[in-house]
Amino acid sequence: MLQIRCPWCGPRDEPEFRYGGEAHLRFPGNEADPAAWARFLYYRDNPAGAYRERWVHTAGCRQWFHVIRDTTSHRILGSYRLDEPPERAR
Amino acid sequence: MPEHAFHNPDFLWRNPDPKPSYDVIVVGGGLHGLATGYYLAKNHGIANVAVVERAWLGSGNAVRNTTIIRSNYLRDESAALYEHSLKLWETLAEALDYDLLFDQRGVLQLHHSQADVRSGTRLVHALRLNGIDAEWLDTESVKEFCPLINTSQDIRYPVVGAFLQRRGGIARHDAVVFALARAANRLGVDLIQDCQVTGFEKAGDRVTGIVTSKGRIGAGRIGLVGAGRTPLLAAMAGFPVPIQSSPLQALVSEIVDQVLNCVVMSSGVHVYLSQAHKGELVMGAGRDGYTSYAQRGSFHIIEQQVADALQLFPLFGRIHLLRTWAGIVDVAPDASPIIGPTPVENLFLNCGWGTGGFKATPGSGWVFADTLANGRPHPLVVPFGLDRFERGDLLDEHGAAAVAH
Amino acid sequence: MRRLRPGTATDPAKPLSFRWNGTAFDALAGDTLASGLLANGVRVVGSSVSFGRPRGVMSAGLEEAHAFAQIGEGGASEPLMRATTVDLHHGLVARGLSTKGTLVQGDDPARFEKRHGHCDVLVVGGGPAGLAAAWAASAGGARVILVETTARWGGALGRDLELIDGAPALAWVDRITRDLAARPEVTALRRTTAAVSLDQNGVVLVERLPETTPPDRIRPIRRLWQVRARAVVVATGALERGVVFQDNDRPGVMLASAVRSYWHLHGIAPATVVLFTTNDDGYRTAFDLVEAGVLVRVLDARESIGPVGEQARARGIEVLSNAVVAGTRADQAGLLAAARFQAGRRQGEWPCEVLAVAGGYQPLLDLPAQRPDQSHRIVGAAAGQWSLAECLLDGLDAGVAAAEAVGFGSPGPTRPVVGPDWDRSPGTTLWQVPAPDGDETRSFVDLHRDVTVAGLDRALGAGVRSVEHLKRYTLAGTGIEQGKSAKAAAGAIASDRLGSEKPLGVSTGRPPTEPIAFALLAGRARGDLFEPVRTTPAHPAHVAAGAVFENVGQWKRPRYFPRPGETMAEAVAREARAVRTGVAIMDASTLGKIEVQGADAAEFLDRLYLNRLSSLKVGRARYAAMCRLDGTVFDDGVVMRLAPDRFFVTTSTGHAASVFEWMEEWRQTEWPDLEVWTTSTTEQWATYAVAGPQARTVVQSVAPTCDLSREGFPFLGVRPATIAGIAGLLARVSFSGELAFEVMVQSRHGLAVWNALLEAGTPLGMARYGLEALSLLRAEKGYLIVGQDTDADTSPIDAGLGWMISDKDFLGRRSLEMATHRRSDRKQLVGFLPSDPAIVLPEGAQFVADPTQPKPMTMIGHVTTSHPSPTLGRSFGLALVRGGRDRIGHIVHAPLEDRTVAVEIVDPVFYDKAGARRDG
Amino acid sequence: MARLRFEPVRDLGALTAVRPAGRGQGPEASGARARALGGLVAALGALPGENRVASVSGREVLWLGPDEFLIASSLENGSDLEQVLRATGAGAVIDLSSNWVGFDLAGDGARAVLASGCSIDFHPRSFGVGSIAQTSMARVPITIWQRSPEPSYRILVRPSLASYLAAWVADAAGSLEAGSLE
Repeated sequence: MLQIRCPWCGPRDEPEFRYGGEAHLRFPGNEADPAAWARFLYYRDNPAGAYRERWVHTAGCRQWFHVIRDTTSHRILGSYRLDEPPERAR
Repeated sequence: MPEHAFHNPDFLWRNPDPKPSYDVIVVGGGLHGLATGYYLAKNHGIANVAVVERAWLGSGNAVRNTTIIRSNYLRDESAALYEHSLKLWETLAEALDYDLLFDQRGVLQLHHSQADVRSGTRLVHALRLNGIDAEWLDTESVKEFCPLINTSQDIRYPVVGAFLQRRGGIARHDAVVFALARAANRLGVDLIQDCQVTGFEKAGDRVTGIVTSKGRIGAGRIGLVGAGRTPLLAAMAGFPVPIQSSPLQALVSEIVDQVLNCVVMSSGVHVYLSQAHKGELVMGAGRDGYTSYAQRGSFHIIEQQVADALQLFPLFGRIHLLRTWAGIVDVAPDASPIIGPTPVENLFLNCGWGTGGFKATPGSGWVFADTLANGRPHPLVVPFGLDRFERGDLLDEHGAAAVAH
Repeated sequence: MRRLRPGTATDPAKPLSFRWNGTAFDALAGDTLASGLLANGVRVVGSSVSFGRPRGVMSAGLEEAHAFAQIGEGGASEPLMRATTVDLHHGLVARGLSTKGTLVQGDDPARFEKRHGHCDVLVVGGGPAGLAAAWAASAGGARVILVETTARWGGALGRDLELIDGAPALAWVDRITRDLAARPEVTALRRTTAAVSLDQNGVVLVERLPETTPPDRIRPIRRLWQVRARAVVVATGALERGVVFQDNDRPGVMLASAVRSYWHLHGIAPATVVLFTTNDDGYRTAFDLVEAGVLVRVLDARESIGPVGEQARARGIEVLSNAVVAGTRADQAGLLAAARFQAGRRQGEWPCEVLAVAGGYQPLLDLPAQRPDQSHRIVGAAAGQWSLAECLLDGLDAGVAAAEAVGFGSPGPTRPVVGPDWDRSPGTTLWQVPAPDGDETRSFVDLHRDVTVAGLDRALGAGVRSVEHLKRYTLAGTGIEQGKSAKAAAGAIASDRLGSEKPLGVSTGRPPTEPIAFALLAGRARGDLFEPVRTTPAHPAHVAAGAVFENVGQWKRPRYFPRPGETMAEAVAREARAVRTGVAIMDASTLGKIEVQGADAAEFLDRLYLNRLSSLKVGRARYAAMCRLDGTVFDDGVVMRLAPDRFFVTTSTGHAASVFEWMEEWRQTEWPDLEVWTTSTTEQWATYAVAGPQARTVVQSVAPTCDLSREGFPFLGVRPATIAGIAGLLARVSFSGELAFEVMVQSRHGLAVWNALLEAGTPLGMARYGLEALSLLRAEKGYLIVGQDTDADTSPIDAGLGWMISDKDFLGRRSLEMATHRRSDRKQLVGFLPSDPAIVLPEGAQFVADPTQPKPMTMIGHVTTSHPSPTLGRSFGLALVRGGRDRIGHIVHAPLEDRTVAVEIVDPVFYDKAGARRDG
Repeated sequence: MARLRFEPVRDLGALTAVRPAGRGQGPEASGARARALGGLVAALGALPGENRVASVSGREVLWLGPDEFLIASSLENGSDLEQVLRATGAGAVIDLSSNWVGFDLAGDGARAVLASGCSIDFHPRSFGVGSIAQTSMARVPITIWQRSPEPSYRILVRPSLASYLAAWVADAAGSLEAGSLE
């Protein structure tokens, strides 16, 4: 059971959140070519190590935010708001 | 011989050093990798094969699953593949000359809502027309088939019916690892443990070998069967796969008297369980939602699945949770496997079995050995290629969506 | 063994009795089941699983691999408890087991509870290091939780007579625990085991609370804690190892520390003891028991026995050096009778009641082993500190450091003076004494699983080289004591027997460190409290009306309202007829409702929905649907525009949460430039559909001031209205094709308005209708139900919703442009009519084109909705069929179990194709 | 024996959600947001900080997130307030008076009952008078804030889940009263 720091509400237990997968994806728009569209729909980074990912605090303030988490240890290196750069993670 | 230590054979395998090169290298010494090695030698006479494993044979999901075997998949493509596998299971112990404790005690899938019933009956109809055994049981028949289940209509989510596949069942996972490894070894396949792949050697777009912690090994063709670690291997080989790796937990109780006569699954109340031959209850539930390679999951998943199990089996209240574990499952966007060629010539992929890998073991090994031996997809796996994502021809096996208005 | 005196743990003023295998025994408060049995001379507790050999108590704690018991009776009967960790209470009923537990049917009255805990520092282990750590950590006011597995503080100090600050160590324990009790921010829990280590310093604790026989129904007997700490200090100590030798499983072979423990804590001692030790620490047992008048002889495995051995000799104890136990001899009952030894060239046999084995200590690390990030601070014997002084200092330092790390100061702790100190270090390493006759089939490595050295040999011979394969081949280390006594030995002995190869190590431990009862994991989530139940404001009225409910997610929704004696089919037909011919009312309050506000609300909805909603006029509603990104149908509902910048959106019940989250996701992450807000108002509103030709009359009577005329309030109109005196909303939407009004009032008035509507409808014979009738009525009109009439790969075009798609951008549009969505063989939603109008096909039945084809047959579609229709006077249904729209007018076949039914594919609208009836 | 009070709030009053204008996530996201917040302060007297409740002139203003406040006022003033707030042009204003029902939980045992179903730390060092959290208890979404040091908490829960939550708390309180609190 992870404990995640919501940038707005503070540290909360994992069941309060929903996972949103890889962060900083760009919606390619409806003009994307088939390969780019397939990439956007189905392909997500899956690194062993630090991963920038999205979570949403569904049971709390309902805000989406970013987390940097080590996928090999579940250590959380920090979380940051959508309008903050990863360097602001804490 | 202790009765519970099973009849493991006197000899399993050699522990050879790798040769400079092989006709085929199978990367991943889990169940599917071992089965691939075995069938390459047995079905195709290709014995100059190495199965390389980063840790010990079966150290991934082979020993982290709930050993349920069934072929009750909705889609024709999936049903054909899993049924092929189930048929192989039915003769596998004999073929491998090894008691796998394969036991067709029946897989009962409980339904708890009208939406559940709709998808359940649809599955029964589809399977029957596909020539696969499938029965629909009403609540009374459920009670008759498995008297231990609480079929009271007063509980929060009463059982309103069930799907039954009598040919489904369980096997002893360690025995399957041992048996496939022994059989592959006997046929001349080199099983190379403690051998981590760190890179691929290529000539242009063609793969020619692997770089490992035990040195470089050349290969004619290479099959990647890395389950949850496949994305890391594919990245080394230079192409992405649409796989997310996440924890799937299971648990086992201490050993108690035999009381449960079949495999019970419930999608409405998220749990599946069976009682192994030694007497321990083996139980699983949904996977944890996040990406992970840590082979650990979140405890609330365990708490929830046990509460779910007690709804159905009040008798289990005082049984103890003995051990929990998590495998790293590789899940594709449509929850179907990915098998076939890759953008790299002579490099083939077999992954994405997600939560369904154990039951697919012989079938997966069979079709992948054929694919590797012939350099083209086995007919059963043509729809399962990596190219389906760009086309949008997904093979959704999340189960028919089930919500009511 | 027998009790010679009360021990420090037992209270002679509190006698109790318990039953073991049907016989009553006396014991004292403070006894464990194991000490209670030993005090009564019970030497055989169970039998070995594979060989049926008798087994007794071998330890005094967690590592017990022999003495298993079934505790309690009836539904409260609990299998496979270790006698060494069960605290006795008066009336306890227990019986011996091998390694298989028994399940007993019946009501279990016991309660199990859960609790969340939070602290600055969690200290695991209440021995000297843990007490010191907790004391130092809490001195400056930090919040500390201290847990101890056993019923007593002090850990090894209870069995090892030590002096701290010149006084018996237990006095120090008293002083420290009194200090801790006086600190308000300290929670000190005994009988509490740290079982699972979670990420971010979470730890799951199992607390055992006092029990009675029979259990009472209110007071919990166990509590599962989930603690979040800012720092975790692990002071779990060390366990003594045994030594493997031939016939080392006889009742009477015990750990030396356990023998000492039973003597000091429970006053129980045997008459004769042979001590087999590899180290100085073992001699404590000899010295302490000699003082009690026990005949003790010592076999010391070391070449040189050292000063402690010499001290023993000086006290008249016979000590053999370079001596090992080569085997044991049993009496006729299989109980230990004598230890056979080999000392240099001398062989012999010493009769004894107990063979105490001191194989050296091994840190107990199964909790921190669960932590790949090594975030626990390990102290004391668990960290390999082998003297009491070091353990205390280590604990104090860790406590200070932990407190400081979380921002609390600590007064410089006074450093206790220990003396004289004992060396607990392992001495000579000896895992196994080879069987003199070479027969290793009775040299037990895992006593629980009956794994012998011969079993290990066999595995190695088979080619096994990994300790994990060794575990799986032999089962060594898989017992309920979690391999505490066996895992290390199995790895070490196997390495030894392989000779020169590298050590195999120890197989990975898996959580929990201690078995946890399922009932405790479930806690309060059983019976009526299993999962939240959601009910609508009118729920009491539905119950009173005899509704049969259906679970829809967490909601309870009426499926139908049978009259006395009516079957479901009859009730549904009656309810549906009422809608078609009279009037009926349905509770639609579970529909998801979302208010979308803001200057960019219309643009926002345009991007989400297939159809253009910016063109919707204020006071109007529109049926709308949305896709997932992959172009499949996600949800449908009605969008109402209440003001230029205000929309009221409904969703299906099942998708209420996911549609809301979907909107928020896009609003926050992709379109932060839009000024729009979404607010879930699902429970703000109670919603009732009044449908049927007489609906206007009913609604008019409760909303007399509202113009409900065809012209004044046209189809898809929305307006504020006062309904039964309550301000609300009225909408002209219809899911049945009949004239219908949707009545929305604040949910606090929901029940009153439901009753008012019913009262108004009674003169017209208004019926209540439920989900079954709704499904029938919708299907007659070809109105699909998302999730029932669509699949995970049904596009809106497949579903017949292509008309919604406007020429603007929306989510999913890109996918719909892919070639696969233009294929003509996609599964499309169509209607069907069985050739025999009396046959109602089961939902889920498959269609084939060629009914004679052998299996596997080529399936071309399946039934999604199927009903007998009282309105059509025949059976009908909806189906998803490959190339379905091209098959309209064609015959396909539904092979059922016992027959094959011919079916005509038809247009999905069966009733009132012109839509004339919705205006009444 | 732990003293514990758990009872429904008979008159929860009007609940009005306010979503201050301005785009983006943070309060500093735009000047429009700052202007909207200024308007709200003028209308309400004060706004709470993050994770706090402000009690001003008989109203409680609950912070629910970076762009959401919930205002609890007496029922008769509720619709007036809605008009006043709309008039400030501060953003979206939504009546949620029926979207929630309330319970008060108070007394010595309150924290123990909360701890048995809610993972938030209610220790006074972490959560005191004026603290608010949206979280879940017994898997039911709740909004909870502390109103007095006694301690006394007010809990908002969706009406559909209220009877389940009440039954759950009664059950937890039962074991607590029986003396399991050590």
